[in-house]
Amino acid sequence: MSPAESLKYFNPELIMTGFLLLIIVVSLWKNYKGRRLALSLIAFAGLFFTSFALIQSAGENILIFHNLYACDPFSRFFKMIFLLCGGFIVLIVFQAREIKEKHLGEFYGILLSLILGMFLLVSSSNLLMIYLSLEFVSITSYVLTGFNRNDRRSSEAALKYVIYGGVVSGIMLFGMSYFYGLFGTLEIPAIKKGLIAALSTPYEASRPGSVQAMRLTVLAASIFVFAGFGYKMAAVPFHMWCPDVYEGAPTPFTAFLSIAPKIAGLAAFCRFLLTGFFENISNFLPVTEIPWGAILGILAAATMTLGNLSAISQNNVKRLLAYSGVAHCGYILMGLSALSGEGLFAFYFYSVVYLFMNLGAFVIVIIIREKTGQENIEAYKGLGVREPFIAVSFAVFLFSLIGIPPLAGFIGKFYLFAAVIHKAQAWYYLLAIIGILNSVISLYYYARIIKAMFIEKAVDEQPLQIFSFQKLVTFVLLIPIFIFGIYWQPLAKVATFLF
Amino acid sequence: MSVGLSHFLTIGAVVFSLGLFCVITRRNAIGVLMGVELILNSANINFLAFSHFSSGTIDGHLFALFCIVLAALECAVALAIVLAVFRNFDKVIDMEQLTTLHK
Amino acid sequence: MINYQTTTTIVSWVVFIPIIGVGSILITIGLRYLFKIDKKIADNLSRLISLISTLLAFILSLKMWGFFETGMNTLQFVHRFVWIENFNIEYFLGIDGINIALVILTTFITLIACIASVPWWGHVDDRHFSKRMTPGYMILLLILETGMLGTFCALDFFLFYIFWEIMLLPMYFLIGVWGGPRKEYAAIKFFLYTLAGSVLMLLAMIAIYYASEPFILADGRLAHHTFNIPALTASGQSGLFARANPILGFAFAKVVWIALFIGFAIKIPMFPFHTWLPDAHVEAPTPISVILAGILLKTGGYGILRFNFQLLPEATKWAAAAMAVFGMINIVYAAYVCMAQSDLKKLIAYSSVSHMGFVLLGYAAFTPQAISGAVFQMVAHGLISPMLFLIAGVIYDRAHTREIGEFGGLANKMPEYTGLVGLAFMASLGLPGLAGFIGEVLVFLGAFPVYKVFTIISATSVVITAAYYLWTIHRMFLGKFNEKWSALWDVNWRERFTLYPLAALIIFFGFYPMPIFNLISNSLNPLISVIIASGKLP
Amino acid sequence: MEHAAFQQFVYLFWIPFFPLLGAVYNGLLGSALQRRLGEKWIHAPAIVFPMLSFIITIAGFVKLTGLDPHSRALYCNAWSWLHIGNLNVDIAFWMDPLGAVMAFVVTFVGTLIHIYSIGYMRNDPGYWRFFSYMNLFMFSMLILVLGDNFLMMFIGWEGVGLCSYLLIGFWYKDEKNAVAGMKAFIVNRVGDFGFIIGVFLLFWGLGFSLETFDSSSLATVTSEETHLNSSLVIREIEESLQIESVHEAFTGKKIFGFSLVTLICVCLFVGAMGKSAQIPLYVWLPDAMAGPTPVSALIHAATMVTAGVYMVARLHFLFALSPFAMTWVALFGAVTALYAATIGFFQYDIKKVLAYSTISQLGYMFIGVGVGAFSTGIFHLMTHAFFKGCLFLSAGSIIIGCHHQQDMRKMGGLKTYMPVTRWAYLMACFAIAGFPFFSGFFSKDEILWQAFNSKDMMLPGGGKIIWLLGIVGALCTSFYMFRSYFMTFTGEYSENPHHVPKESPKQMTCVLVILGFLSIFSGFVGMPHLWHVHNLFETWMEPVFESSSSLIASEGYTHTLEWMLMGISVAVAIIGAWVAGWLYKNRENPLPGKLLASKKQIIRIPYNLIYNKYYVDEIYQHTIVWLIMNLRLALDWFDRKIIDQLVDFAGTAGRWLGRFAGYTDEKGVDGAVNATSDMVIFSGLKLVTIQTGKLRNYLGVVLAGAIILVIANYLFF
Repeated sequence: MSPAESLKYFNPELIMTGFLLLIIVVSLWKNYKGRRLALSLIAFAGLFFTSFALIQSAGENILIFHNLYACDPFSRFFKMIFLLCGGFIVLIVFQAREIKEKHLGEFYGILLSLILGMFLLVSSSNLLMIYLSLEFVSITSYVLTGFNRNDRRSSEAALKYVIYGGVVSGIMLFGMSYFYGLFGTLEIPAIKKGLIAALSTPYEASRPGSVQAMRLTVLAASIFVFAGFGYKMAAVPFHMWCPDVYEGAPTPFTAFLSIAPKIAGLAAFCRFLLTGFFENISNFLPVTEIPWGAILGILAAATMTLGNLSAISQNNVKRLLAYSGVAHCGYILMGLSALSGEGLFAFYFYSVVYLFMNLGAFVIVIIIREKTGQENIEAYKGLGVREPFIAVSFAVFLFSLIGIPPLAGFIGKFYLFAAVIHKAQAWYYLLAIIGILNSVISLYYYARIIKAMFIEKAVDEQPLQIFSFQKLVTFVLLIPIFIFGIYWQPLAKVATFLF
Repeated sequence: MSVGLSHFLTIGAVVFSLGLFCVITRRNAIGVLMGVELILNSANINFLAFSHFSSGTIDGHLFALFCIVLAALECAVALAIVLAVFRNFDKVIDMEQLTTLHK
Repeated sequence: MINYQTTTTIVSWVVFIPIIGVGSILITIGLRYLFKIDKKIADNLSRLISLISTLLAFILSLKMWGFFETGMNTLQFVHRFVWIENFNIEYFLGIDGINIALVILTTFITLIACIASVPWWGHVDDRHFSKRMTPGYMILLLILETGMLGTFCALDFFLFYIFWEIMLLPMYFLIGVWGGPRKEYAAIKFFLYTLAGSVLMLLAMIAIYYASEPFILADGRLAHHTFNIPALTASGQSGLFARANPILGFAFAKVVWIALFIGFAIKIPMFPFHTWLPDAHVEAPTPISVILAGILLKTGGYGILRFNFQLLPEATKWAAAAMAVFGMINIVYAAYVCMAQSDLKKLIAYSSVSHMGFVLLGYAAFTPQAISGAVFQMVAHGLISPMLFLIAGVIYDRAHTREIGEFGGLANKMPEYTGLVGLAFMASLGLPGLAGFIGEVLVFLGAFPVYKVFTIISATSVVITAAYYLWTIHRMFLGKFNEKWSALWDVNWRERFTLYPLAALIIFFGFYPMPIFNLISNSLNPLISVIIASGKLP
Repeated sequence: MEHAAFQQFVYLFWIPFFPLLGAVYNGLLGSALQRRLGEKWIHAPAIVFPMLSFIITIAGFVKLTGLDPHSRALYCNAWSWLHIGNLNVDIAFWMDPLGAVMAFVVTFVGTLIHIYSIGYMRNDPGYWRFFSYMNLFMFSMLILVLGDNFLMMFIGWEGVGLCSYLLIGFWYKDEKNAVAGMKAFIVNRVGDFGFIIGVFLLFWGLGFSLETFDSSSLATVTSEETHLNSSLVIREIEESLQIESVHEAFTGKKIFGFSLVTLICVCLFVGAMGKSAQIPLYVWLPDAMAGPTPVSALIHAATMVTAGVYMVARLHFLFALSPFAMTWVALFGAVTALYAATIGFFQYDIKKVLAYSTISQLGYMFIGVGVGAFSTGIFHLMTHAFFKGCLFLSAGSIIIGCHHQQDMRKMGGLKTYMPVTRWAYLMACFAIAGFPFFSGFFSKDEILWQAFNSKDMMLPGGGKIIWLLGIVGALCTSFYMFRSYFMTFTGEYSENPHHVPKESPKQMTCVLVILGFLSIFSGFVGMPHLWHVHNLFETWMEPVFESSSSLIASEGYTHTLEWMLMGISVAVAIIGAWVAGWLYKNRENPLPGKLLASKKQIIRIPYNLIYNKYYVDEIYQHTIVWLIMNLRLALDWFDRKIIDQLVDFAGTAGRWLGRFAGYTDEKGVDGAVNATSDMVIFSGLKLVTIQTGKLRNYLGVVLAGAIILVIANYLFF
């Protein structure tokens, strides 16, 4: 489809860019009274109108810009998630003192561009497009990580993030080059045809020794490309940057970083995997004999276990939530390793639930960090007495992260386990057992915070003055945890709509 | 014998591993950035080689062009951050000492 | 297979009245902040609300008992509609012979616990648990009651699992926040043990779901798989799970049976998993250990009946001997450990472990007497152990210590209390004419022909139980009066309101247990006949 | 099973429930009444209720005599108790001649003792508690005696155990009494363990073959067939055993290598041993004397201890089926009789003497029922209730008279101060020793004759050994009884002269007179056939035991031999009395003092042995009790250290490894959870250390991870 006609399918992204520029312009006017409110309103409006445009374009399923960019329900679902997450972050940042008044404009501008980058990443079906959007997302997140210019930890985190991201995207690029070399094209569907041709019998007969070489290069190239996605979703071998960056970056951004880019990485990898290596999205017949199920399974087990084990001995709540994020990425990978319809459905469902749980937890961490200035568990001692509402909602978010039934976290985990057990192979049962052991281990370190809040005595008893708006945001985040825990049929219907 | 695809690929691989080696061993932040640039350029070599030899399309060239732009972009951002680190850690950009965030 | 449709919604009312109570307590908290009501009034208000809601639930359950036709063996008071079509999950509550007795026991014991956690009548100092954060305490208590009632009434496996875990949270906080000195350790240990068990059950549930046959949901849609327990029971009894493909190389039915059994055995508690019970009891406040011993242990026993026995008859038959062995170990081992305890509450906790061992032994021998005896033992123990813990609570509120050795000759200072303790201890050691004896003798009678040696060894526990109870009475109540306790006062009205109803019921069911047997026997007997008739596992 | 055949007698229900009303009345209102209105309000109802049930028993007696012998029974079904599967048990009462006699003994002696205890327990603070427990005891004993099935009998069985515990430990302020009460209950409980196993064996043994029983065999048997024979109602078992087929099948069955019938009877007899204080389980009775004397009289002499004899008599049809069981019972009875009698020699506490004499007399009753003379055994039980009751009550009045003095050495010459007690005591001594024409003579002599005459004993020489043991026992009995008489009543009262012992008040002495009268003349009811006189008691009990009479065989010796044996037993009684008189009358004879002081081993060893009651208590203490006490400590340690720590063992290993790896303990692990998660915590600690903060390591991990993935995939797939 030629770029001219395909522009009209592209308008959510266009609206987003429009608002992006508007914010930058508005941020030029300094020091008038309602500046913070105005900027936040514009940012929120931008997100709102984009989502409005997105809903308008429901139902389309076409490749635009010479099948460089896919406008399909899959990408729309995740775009909606990014908008939702962005919206909440804007609400949080509106009153977070961590982001100072005068830099607010830049923060919103870069944040919106980050969301735009993720829009592109999720719906790109061309290797070049993937690389460009991945770089777009990474660079904007380097900048946001180092946003507090005069904070040592923030700049150190940014430095590590830059170099780590650079190397890993370099590796990914290297892998892509081989894919291009082998199949001479950048579109993923075309690569699939090349794969079928390369690894099917007639081709082998003509050049005997080459099948082994071909399999090795394809394998190496796909693992290198996976490195790029793995780094974004913080899967095990590529997760080392995660704790340092989460601790260093400003907390509102850490909240965003722990949700949206992770889900974007997973979604992009899903698209790359399913369109590149499988017949079609419904019957999951593998094109090559690369055992993606086993690879993902091993990665999932490693990610879960390492994430949970490392989180146990953490005292800094942000680092603890970082490792818990790694662990949750492991759970999602477990779902994906099932490589079945239920697996994908579980991924979509869990990403929405994970959004609300993690956001809720980070909102509380931000509030406590602002009021007490500390991030370790001692700051939470006796919170149950000082601020019952905050303590109870934090407990609800943590119990949902553990996966205790009346809350949404359990339903998400239930779908993941259902997908794995439905495969009914010995190997997958083992993975399920590792999964449940991990959720028991996760109980321990989440319960340490809950124990500190409710059971231990507070240092000083007087309540913290928390803005009612922040309490409102917490309450708004609490509602979906309960609703999706009790009656999650609408969300299930939205998620099934996809495939 | 003339210079074929395999020669370019080997050069690409060599540059890639040199880049990796440079990133891992260098103590100075700027040196590490150089390593990163090397890795990105090795991918460019591959793209150009493949574009010229195996598939006749110009996608490879296109990709290389974009990579160069992005490498520059990344370099700019990275240097800005190194500058911030330089200012915050009172003139230290030695990677070994930047370990305030650990465990 | 009858496709049950909703008949009445009384069961939903019974299950969710406590939640209405929780709502109204939240409103009072809201009002307290708005209108600055003084703390004491707000606390009393929340106590009143929880008393009313538990009383209402109890009255409704009695009404249910009234309308329950003992003759038929089908589900009654069914309330069913499709909850989540996406995963064929239904909201399905129903009452039949197995859970009617336990539902009524739950509402009654929660009412007793509610009365016991109200500090009226009798001087209670401010550090006492019933004075701290009362609205929170009452909310958690009511949520706990809903969890328990839901667990007993749920007939959809998923709904059962959700209620099963809802019980977990309030209990963790109740022990953790209002508990004794080592409350954190006891609370987290309880949470870890039970969660480990229930996640194991989660996997078994999903495996059963995917092995189940297609079934028509409440709204007429055909579902490929189902969580509906009556449907699963029918397919289980037709040998579906025995034929299902093996898990990790072992027979499907065996692996699933063991997974479910471990989940329930932790709650019973069975021998190797029982170490959480003494800690939880010692640290929990009195009304909470009343509920913990009175009802929470029965959810394990009920679960085995409803899931292991009904869904997997062949595997039950295969594992019967193992169940009998563990039952016997529970009985004899816990009896001996009881003798070595110096803390009164720990002694009662271990005696609960010993008495729940009877339930396991009763289950293992598939004779009508054994299984009716086991279910009756659960009901009788559900009456006796709350009385025992209330007694421990009475002495702890006065002397702030539970060391048996420190007391002596209390009989002349607190005669009425000694009488009640005597009655409770005699009931617990199985004196004929009291409820404890009926359960014990029926389990022994039923299990004797099938497991002769195990029953005889378990019967020796009769002597050991008598020994440690009498020795406790001797050390605490008889002999020279220990002047240190001259300030103790006898039983006050709050304690009387909780102890006398229990004592009356224990005596009544000791002499006339037929009302309970009429309820339970005609749905247990077909259950056993199916298990006996089931074939061999591969 | 149609009940119409038996005479419906609704008032049977009220015999046990009147005392229960009394117990509840005193139990709830007693303490208030005693404080406000005085003791009259307590003992009045406490006596009226047992008297009412006595009157109903007499009415039952009269009704029974009216019925023809073969269906002479009254039945009353109160309500259905347990109906599950093939177990059908009701709260039902059944009075046949045996039940009537037992009910008569219990109610009559019980009422008398209640009247007696008004005087004995006057202005005791626990007055109301005493009468409430006594009434509760009457209720449990009547349930035991009149219950028509085993579970009812078991309610009574444990009920009387409970009441004996409460009454022995009545004066609980004194540590010794409390321990005695606890000991009684636990030893009874051991007996009950045997009883309950016997009941299970019987219940299942009747309907099914226990060897091959498994859960399915219950389902295969059709319902009405099992209903026929496996039941707990005693008379139904008796009827079903009359049927030839069931009889053959039942006697043929085997279990654990023994014949089923024998095992049932032995287990049931273990229960009897516990309750009636026979050889291994008698240790609690002497300590039970710590209770007030009316308690010892009622419970530990007249009624409760005889429950074992009643049970064996009630199950005569079972015991008759197995000669081994009969021999077992008779032998235990005989050995206990002799053994307890010897201990009586050197006891100085008057109540201990009577306690050992009770054990010995119970031995005689078991000889009676053991050799098959069931009615004679019951007859001795009745007469024993009278004269032993009289002995204990007179001992009580002595104790009251001498101001709570129980040691016989400190008494003497009481015959002048307490004439009525003395004559009652003397008459009872004559009766128990077996002087002719006294009640003891008729019942004990008849037992010895039946023992001598019985053929079923599997001992060499049949019943002769039993008879011999019995005769020697009789000698010792008469010796220690008269020794106690002479030591207390003859000689002069040497104790502190200023308060002289005085006769007990009227209520106590009139009871003594009644019992003394009965211990003399109650024998005439059951005179031996030898004298060609109509034996009333025999004919009255005959219909009850007729079903087993065919199985009991007797030698059929001539009358002359019977006369000779009667002569021997009279001679033995007289010799015993004379020797006692010679040694202990008026304390003139120095011989007993010299014997005590002598150092010679041949006297010292037997004396110490008998005086310390053959060290049986100490043996039990050092074997069974020591074993249980140490086992409980071992298991508790096991539970705390192994099971709990097993879960935590990983934790301790984790901490140890942490220390070993130079990682100080308190920094990371806060030890809140000792579950396996401690090991998990430790591994968490180790994993986190690779997060060194140096970027170099991070990228190293990336590279390593990528390479491992590629190689693993290539190799394995």
